[in-house]
Amino acid sequence: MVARAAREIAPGMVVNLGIGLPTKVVNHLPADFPVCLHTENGMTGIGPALTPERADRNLIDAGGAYVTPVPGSAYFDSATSFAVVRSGRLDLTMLGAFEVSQTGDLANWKIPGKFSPGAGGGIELAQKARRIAVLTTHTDRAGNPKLKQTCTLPLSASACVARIFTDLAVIDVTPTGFALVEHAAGTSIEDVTKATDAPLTIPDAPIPTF
Amino acid sequence: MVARAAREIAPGMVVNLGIGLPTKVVNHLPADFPVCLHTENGMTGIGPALTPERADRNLIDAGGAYVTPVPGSAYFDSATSFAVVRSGRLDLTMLGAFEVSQTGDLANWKIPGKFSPGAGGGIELAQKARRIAVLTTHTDRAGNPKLKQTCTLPLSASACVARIFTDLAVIDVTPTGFALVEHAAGTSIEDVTKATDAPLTIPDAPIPTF
Amino acid sequence: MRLPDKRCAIEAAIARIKDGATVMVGGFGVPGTPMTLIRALVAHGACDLTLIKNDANEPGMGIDHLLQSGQVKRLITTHLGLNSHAIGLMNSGALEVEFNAQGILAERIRAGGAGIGAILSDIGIDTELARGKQVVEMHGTPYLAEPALRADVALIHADTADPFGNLAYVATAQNFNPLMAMAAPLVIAEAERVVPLGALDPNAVHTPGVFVDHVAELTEITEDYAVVRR
Amino acid sequence: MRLPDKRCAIEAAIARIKDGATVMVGGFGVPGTPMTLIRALVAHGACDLTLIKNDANEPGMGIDHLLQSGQVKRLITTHLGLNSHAIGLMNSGALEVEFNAQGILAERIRAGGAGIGAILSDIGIDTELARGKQVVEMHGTPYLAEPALRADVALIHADTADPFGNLAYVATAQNFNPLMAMAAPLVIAEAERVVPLGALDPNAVHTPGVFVDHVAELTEITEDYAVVRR
Repeated sequence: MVARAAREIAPGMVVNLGIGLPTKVVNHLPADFPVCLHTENGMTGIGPALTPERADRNLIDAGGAYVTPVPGSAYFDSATSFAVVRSGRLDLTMLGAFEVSQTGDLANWKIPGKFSPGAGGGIELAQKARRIAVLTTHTDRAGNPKLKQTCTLPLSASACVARIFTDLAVIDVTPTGFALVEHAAGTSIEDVTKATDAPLTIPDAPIPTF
Repeated sequence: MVARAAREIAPGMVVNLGIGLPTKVVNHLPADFPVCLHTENGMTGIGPALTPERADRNLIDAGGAYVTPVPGSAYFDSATSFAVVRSGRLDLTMLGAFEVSQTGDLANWKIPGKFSPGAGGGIELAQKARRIAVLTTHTDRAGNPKLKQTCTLPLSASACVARIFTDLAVIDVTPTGFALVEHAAGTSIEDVTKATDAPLTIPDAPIPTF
Repeated sequence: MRLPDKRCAIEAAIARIKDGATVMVGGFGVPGTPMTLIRALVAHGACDLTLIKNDANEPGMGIDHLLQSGQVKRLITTHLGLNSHAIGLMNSGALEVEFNAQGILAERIRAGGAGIGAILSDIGIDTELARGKQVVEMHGTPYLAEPALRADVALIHADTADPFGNLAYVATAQNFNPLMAMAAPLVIAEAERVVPLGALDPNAVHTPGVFVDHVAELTEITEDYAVVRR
Repeated sequence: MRLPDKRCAIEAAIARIKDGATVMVGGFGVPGTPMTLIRALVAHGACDLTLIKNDANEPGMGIDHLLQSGQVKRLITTHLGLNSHAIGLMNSGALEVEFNAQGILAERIRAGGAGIGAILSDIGIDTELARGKQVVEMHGTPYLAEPALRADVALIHADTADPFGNLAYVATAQNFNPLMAMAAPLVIAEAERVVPLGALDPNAVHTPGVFVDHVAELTEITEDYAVVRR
């Protein structure tokens, strides 16, 4: 699924990869792929992550991982960093999710009573990137669907998600709800439907696998 | 009067000198005087002005004069430049004036129908510097007083002026109106009173001359 | 991963400017004014333009060429004191002018670049600059709502650029350039020098290339950029 | 004219912080966190503090020392995910926490430094972050009024400084430092290196010294600043 999500990145894009699974997308991009990776703590042009032994103590990404620059990197303050996001210069962000609704609402920052570390930069990424993709397991650890008719958790942003990449499928959020785009090799369409807690439109055409 | 105004600058101050007469104040500061001069177009640490022959084409002050840096100068954008002014980091500004009222209102940017080039940075300097001094001839070219009971021209800012330096006198704006502080050598107190279109408090104590 | 290359011929970049466009132009006096991009915009001929620029340069210089050619309908600015020609056009009604306090123009442009809707400020609240502005009370204090300014295009002059569009300015040629370079969906930068990717210290970048669409190296520093002898 | 010298011993500068003060602290994770100033504030002992910082560092690091010592009453922040100790204090009611969206915290601090009253933003307008915030309608669009944030003191970490207080940061140690360095009437900067006046390129200055009150050279880059091995 991570490799599949990497193909969502078009040449020339400015992309922010959220903490967790999305960060791994970078490992599936060709070495000379023309792309600009952005991180909230004030950098464009992120290169590969580093082990602590080789790390620069002043160079981390927003998740705290030690990273490298690429030729042409730039560093800037936190206000400028979010100016990139809010002013429409971020072409794509890939975020994790607790829940995604069939209208594209995203909940990914708070589970009342259990997990409330603060929203960090997630609200602005979800609300203002030009395209929001979600990268998540199709169900949570207890097997409950994350794709739902409506979100029950506090929202990060409403009607923001365009596409969802899971271990089972690639699903678009359309004006009429979830629509299957691809399914994982070894997973049936029925498996995907069963693991999704909302109607799933299945196109008439053959569904590719990934 | 310019030399007298220069003594208003205390060691360590951050000062903006307006276009015209105030700019000349700098010529009366000792070479090693500890002061930081600010200009609206994005510089702190202004040194002496330069002739065109020796000028750097990229280094002007807000009036368009070519200037030099001093050791420790900094350049910054126009938003940061006015952040200095509005956030209270500008200890003193000296400005020119068309009119000053006895309550400290300042009019120095517009004469309706005759002169309206725009306010530039003057409004913010007049409203937000921690101390506003005016440096002006006591009367206009036609001999009309510039110090008045009320301003007739559009204001730059209300109740902002603390002290006025003219060719005739140094005058403070106090809660009870204009008060004479010093008068020019060769100018009588009566001369000052006559050239001022508002009541002028004369202290009982001897009035120094400059 | 490598960063995209945004080098472009000036004419091709300027050709994207349409009639009726709003165009931000960097510079405060001569320093930082993109003289070559302005000349190209005159040659291109797009008209009914709204310009946003701190000042109107001086007669026969910078954006005065666009005023002379009649391409400008409206000017949002702070001070025209050095351009009697622009003041004449304003007084005759041939040019619509909106004056802003200088730091407020800077903040409105920055707000546009930062993707915020407006700032609340008390600058000019006692003056005629407050006329017609929305007043917002917050914790009992009145403020003027100063709406964010964005443009269709921003024309930028930098000292040094790299092919990704990272920009560095020198001396007082910085001024409005870094703010305007964030506040338009089409940002065109001329640079006195374009250096290879990696040759600009990432800590010395004033405008991250992520905001810039096209970058062109000047082939000549013309007399337009020279010291003015008044 | 020469620029004033603002070099100062850390203890003397920190001694100016009073009980009940609001203190901004730079840094995003370890980079840019003024570890030595924080240690000095712990030693100084001022209490009932309100801290404004992007994050709470990690347990046993940075401002967590101030949480451990009980000097902090309130924390204005964006994310505590890496500090379970801070989350524990919050959940037990021992620490009052105000969460902001990260870029909005940055803009509120910047607004404080820029001397504007508030920004109007639509960030989080559909979420619980909008609760209790003043809504301002402009041209038919609703925005949240996000008031400017200022502090009594800002604690800053820079890479290089000069005696006037001009500061330059490196890599991602920049983050909130340049914003906070404008947003308090008392700004104290620690720097890894203090170079003579004139040795910092005026074009490479990130924070003009005009905003800075005290600058101190670090005598040692302690383990506090080192790469974290989780």
